[in-house]
Amino acid sequence: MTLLPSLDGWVRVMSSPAAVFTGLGLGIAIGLVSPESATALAPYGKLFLDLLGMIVLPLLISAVTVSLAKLFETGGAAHQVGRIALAITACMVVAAGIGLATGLIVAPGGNLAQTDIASLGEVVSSSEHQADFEISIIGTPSTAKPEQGLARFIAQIIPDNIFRALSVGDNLKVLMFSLMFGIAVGMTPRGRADALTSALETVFQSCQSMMKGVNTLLPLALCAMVAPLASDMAETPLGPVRAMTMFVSAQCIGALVVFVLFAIVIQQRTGCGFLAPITALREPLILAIGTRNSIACIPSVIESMSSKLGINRKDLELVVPLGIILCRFGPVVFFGISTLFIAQLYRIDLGPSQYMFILFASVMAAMASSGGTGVMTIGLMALLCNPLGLPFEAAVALFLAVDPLLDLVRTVLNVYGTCAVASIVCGRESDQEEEAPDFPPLKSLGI
Amino acid sequence: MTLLPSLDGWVRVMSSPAAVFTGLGLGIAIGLVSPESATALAPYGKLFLDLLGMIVLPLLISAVTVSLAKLFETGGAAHQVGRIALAITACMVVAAGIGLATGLIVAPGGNLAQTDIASLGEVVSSSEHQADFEISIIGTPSTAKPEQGLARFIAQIIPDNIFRALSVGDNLKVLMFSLMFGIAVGMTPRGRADALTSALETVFQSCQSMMKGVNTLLPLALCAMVAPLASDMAETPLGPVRAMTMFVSAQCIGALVVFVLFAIVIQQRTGCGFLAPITALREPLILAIGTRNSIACIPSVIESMSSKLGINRKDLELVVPLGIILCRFGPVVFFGISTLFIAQLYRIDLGPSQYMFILFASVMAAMASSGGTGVMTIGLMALLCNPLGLPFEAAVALFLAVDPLLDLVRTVLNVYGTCAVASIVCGRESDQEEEAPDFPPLKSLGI
Amino acid sequence: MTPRSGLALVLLAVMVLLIAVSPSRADPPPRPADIDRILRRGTLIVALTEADAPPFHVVTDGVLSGVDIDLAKGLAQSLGVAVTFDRSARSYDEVVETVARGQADIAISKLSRTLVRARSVSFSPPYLTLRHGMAFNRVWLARQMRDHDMAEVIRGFDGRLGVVTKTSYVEYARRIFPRAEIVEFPRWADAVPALVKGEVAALYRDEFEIRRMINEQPELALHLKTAFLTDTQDHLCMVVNPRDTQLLQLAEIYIEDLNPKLTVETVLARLGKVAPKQGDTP
Amino acid sequence: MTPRSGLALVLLAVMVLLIAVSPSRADPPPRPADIDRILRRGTLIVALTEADAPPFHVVTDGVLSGVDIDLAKGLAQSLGVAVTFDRSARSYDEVVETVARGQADIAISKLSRTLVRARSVSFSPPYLTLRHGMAFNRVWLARQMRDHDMAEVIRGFDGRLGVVTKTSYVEYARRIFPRAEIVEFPRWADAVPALVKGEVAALYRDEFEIRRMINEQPELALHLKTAFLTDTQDHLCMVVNPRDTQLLQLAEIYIEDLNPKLTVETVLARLGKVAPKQGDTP
Repeated sequence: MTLLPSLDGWVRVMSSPAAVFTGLGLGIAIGLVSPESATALAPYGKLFLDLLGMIVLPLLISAVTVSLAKLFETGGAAHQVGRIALAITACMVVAAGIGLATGLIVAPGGNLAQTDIASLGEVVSSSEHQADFEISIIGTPSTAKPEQGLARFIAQIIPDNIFRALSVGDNLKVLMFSLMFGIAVGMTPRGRADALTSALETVFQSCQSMMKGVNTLLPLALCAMVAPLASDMAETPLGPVRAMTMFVSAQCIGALVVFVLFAIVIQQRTGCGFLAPITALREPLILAIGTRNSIACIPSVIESMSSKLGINRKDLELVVPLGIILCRFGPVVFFGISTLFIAQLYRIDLGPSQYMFILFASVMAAMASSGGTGVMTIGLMALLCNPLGLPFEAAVALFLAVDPLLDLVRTVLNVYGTCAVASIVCGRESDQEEEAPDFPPLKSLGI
Repeated sequence: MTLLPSLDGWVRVMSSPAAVFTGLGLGIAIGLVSPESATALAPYGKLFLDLLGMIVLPLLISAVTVSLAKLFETGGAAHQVGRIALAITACMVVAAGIGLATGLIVAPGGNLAQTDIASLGEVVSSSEHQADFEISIIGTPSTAKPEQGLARFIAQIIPDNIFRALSVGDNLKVLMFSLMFGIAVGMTPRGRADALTSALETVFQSCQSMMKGVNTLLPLALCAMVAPLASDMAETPLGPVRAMTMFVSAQCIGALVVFVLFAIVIQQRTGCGFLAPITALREPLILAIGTRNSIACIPSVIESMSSKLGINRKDLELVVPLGIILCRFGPVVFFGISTLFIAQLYRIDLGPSQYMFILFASVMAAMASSGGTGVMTIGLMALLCNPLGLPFEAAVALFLAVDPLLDLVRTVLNVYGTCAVASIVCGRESDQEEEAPDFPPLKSLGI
Repeated sequence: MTPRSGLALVLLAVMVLLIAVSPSRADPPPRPADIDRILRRGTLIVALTEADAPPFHVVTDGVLSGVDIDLAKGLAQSLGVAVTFDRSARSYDEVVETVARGQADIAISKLSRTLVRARSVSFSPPYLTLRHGMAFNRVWLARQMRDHDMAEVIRGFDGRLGVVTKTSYVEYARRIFPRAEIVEFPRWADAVPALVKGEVAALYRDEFEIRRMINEQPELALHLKTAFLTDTQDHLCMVVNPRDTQLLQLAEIYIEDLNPKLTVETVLARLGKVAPKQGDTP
Repeated sequence: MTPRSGLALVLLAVMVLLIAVSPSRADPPPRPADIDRILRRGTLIVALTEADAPPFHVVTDGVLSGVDIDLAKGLAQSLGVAVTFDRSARSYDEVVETVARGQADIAISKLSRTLVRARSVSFSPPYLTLRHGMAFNRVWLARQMRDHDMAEVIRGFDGRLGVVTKTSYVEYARRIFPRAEIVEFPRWADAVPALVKGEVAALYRDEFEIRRMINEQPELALHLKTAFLTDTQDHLCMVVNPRDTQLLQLAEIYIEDLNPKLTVETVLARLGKVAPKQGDTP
């Protein structure tokens, strides 16, 4: 009995922005003052991410399957699904266009001084990612040619074994299976699927509860995650970042333009106040910055958009998980600007058809980067640069040098973009909330 | 129709203790008389264990999730969970203390004659586990330091992907997820989770039925498993075992003390007859000896304790799976005695603070050994010996030489300890069984 | 002193005397002529090129140092004699001639083992083995790699290939890359800018010099991609006069027992110390 | 018979006649001096140390046997001569001198290849290569490994390191473990108990002797942990006089063609046969 108020208080305290910022500040302070403690803290930050990772897949499956099943049960599904697909595609292409335009206008790789180019070269040659290429001159020709382009992209989406996809955590494949399975469940005769959908719904609710519970640890985890980052930052020379100033600025400008556009979209669609698109979504944005893991933000996005912006919760439960995985606005902007940066750096002129290629290939590559790490995302530059004959290998070392920062920008853009897409395709909350909140105050449990 | 009486009879015959002892005796006889047949039988024993292994994970998830969900739904959960945790911890610490005391009093490694030490040395040098250590004197220093202590322990418990934990069979991680998931399900509004819990309950009941069905094969499997063991035992020289006589005796004495203590606890809590704690639990104990797999004993423990000792079945369904995984009384006693054995062997004096460390580290190491094999359990000696600066490498070879026997002792202690913990925290069966028996006679199935 | 130890001392003295008197043990065993010559002279004469070749032998602040110098000193030390350097030779071939004429005992001067030189002198086992290396213009390479993988591009190389004139790489290039258009540069320093500008698609030289280029001008890494041919070799050996067989054996054992062995990496690391950011000399 | 084959027969007969008449072909070809000397003498003189060194050369029941003896017999057999053993040398260095003076044809006597010896004699390729080995006191090691891993402990070794005096390992220890406190023992048999008692943290010797210790006293395995240094080498070679180049070549080919090769394991296995449970001699 004495335990409970403190537990309830714990949840309230840890969920407050003050706690989050305290954790952040404390982490930075520890990282700068005592690098040893920061290193000792690192495993605990990883534990927090592990906990989130544990919940992601059941959440994803249950959310998508249940939402789709209900959608197909109540009819109007094809129309709705079409709208979602159209909105996602349109937003992705617009983001790609903005990225491309930013790259052209800012021209981060053009007109670099000779000293800048020299310092870029030093970054490349000191990068550990530039392995020696060794080859025997008398060798058997390589037989297997890697699949490229569309076939490879599709192979990345379709699972051949859903259980393997689950156990290796392949989000795209799991999403694909959930989509197909959800539609199939929705098409069974009315009432027959109730046991399954309500069971899956409970799984979804439970996963959301678990994720909210885990997220009360965010201030502590932020401290543990930021401390080693801060000590690393303090120790590493600023050289690479300074040399890449133009590139990082271009990326930030592109991301900012897209961000502002999304804010306007959200404001227009929800009819809220001028700053509301940011203040209402403060919580998921902080989560995105803190965890750099967009999937961890799903419950927070649903909660914030439904309670603060009045979006229909049922719709959100389908659109947000889908959007978090497919709306890769961050990578789209990144790919567009990065490809132009490489072309400008090596003074290779591109024609209109090549710009069109970059536009669409960056959308594809961005979707293929779903669920991968920052390093993997950068590796997908090959999909764009190889067909254009751009030398991307040296540039990859440059991008990696500034990736901790850009990864952050990309995650924020992914989460915020999902909010924008959700505000476009989801309905308003017309009737009053008829259900109890997902995460009831502990007192109501009668403990 | 003609098939049925024979099938029913089969179940009755094979479940009888007479059949079990016949299988055991036959296995030993085959092993001693015809080693070739024993070798040929070995794969069938493994098949039996595989069948058990197949059922373990679904059983674990469904049992823990359902029980916890119900507990939290009906209230009083925190209190109950606190009691279980307290009981398990207390029992573990008591067992660790007994192990430590046995090690101190029996002193298996102290006052060994020079000839004994010489024969121990011969066991070590003939062990295949003592690989040559080879090192290049001019080498790059290893950079990555393995995580140690608490962070590593927690990392072993928290899954980063529940499906991977399932596919590699990581019991501790699955248990952790089930615990969190069960609580989250229990916290969803009343009535909402019924579909899920009743589905999971069916899974649990089915797994129990399957396990009982598989266990009717126990007499045959015992024969197949014991035969190769007997032939091995008959062939291997007794040298190592004789040299380790003192150590094995100490282990057995420690285990026996803990066993008797548990028997007294069970008798006191259930108020049964003097020999009842052993006769009533005869079946799970035989299973533990036969399979050396404590998880395979879960249904048998639940059945025996509820039907013969009158413990509440609902409570058992939560406590027994938890206990089987967390109550590692066997390893706890083993670690305590083994650590002291090493210290005595090398004449290293330990102080009070070091004994305290052994007490708690052996509890941690024992829990970390959950789900591992005997060899892995012995490997965890590093967790105790490394911080104390005890040389355990040579001793590991000694322990491995006598592990087939000690593994048996440990399994029995784990299962029996779980029974004791269950008798402490579970209520008595107050009302009549209102549900159908788990394994209805086949005739009633209308076949 | 106990009586016992006194007795032991007397016995020892007697034994020493006996050994000293015994005629067969008194004579030192005859020494091979070449070792005898060096020991009598009390110094090992080592031939080097007149020009510096960092980090193998280079004069910094009036002090001669480098990998070759360390090897020479170590060898002399194991003979128990001093070391004298003969830097009169103006080219690598002249160093070989110095030894062939008997003017120096041994040559340790970044000398490649070649069949022509092997006509007149004996080679020790290699103390450093280099592979052949290439540096590609990244833009040219990326164009090629639209349709081919890197291994195909190298094995079927048909672009303009830059080499330094009058080095063995001119001949290697003709043999290994028959489809390439070979462009000869008088000096390495001319070849590098041509590669950066894309006037040649690749340069071809030994592994060490390719790595040295990137080490000294890291800014080139943006424009150049290096590759090393694993099944080609360029052996750096010591050279002795063919009649000095005992000295050759000493050099053999000395090189074989070197620990740690010399590697391209360790030698490159010395470059930073001996000759920081020095210009390229071919 | 065709006319063609008839012609061939006649030609053959003429050729045979020519060969038979030709004076230069009638004489046996001149033999190298060293081989000639051995063949004339009809016996190969092999130098060994006076003291036994099991299992390399050891007298059991009045019969000389061991690895070195087998090699000597095999070599003599391949020359088609008998074998005589010269066991007058009282130390390993004296064995080398015996050969340098020409008193024996070859020395096969567990001789390590060293640069000092290489001044006066020629070494064959090694017939057995040992690595350096260490034996640690397990208690000491466990204390160190609280904070460091095994590799760190060995590379930064700073405890008391036991070696046998007047062996090459005294010098190796100084070079490879500069931070160690080096403790010299007159005999190996004194060093082992000191290690078990923890008076020194580790012993340092060649791989073979370290293994032999554990093999002969398996009970030590409880107290000692062995480690072998992969990048260190101790070559056991045959020794010939530098002028006997033809004999050196024979030895080279003989060792290269040995099948199966000698390994530490096979030599250790012989130990059981030749000298079961014999005490340690340094």
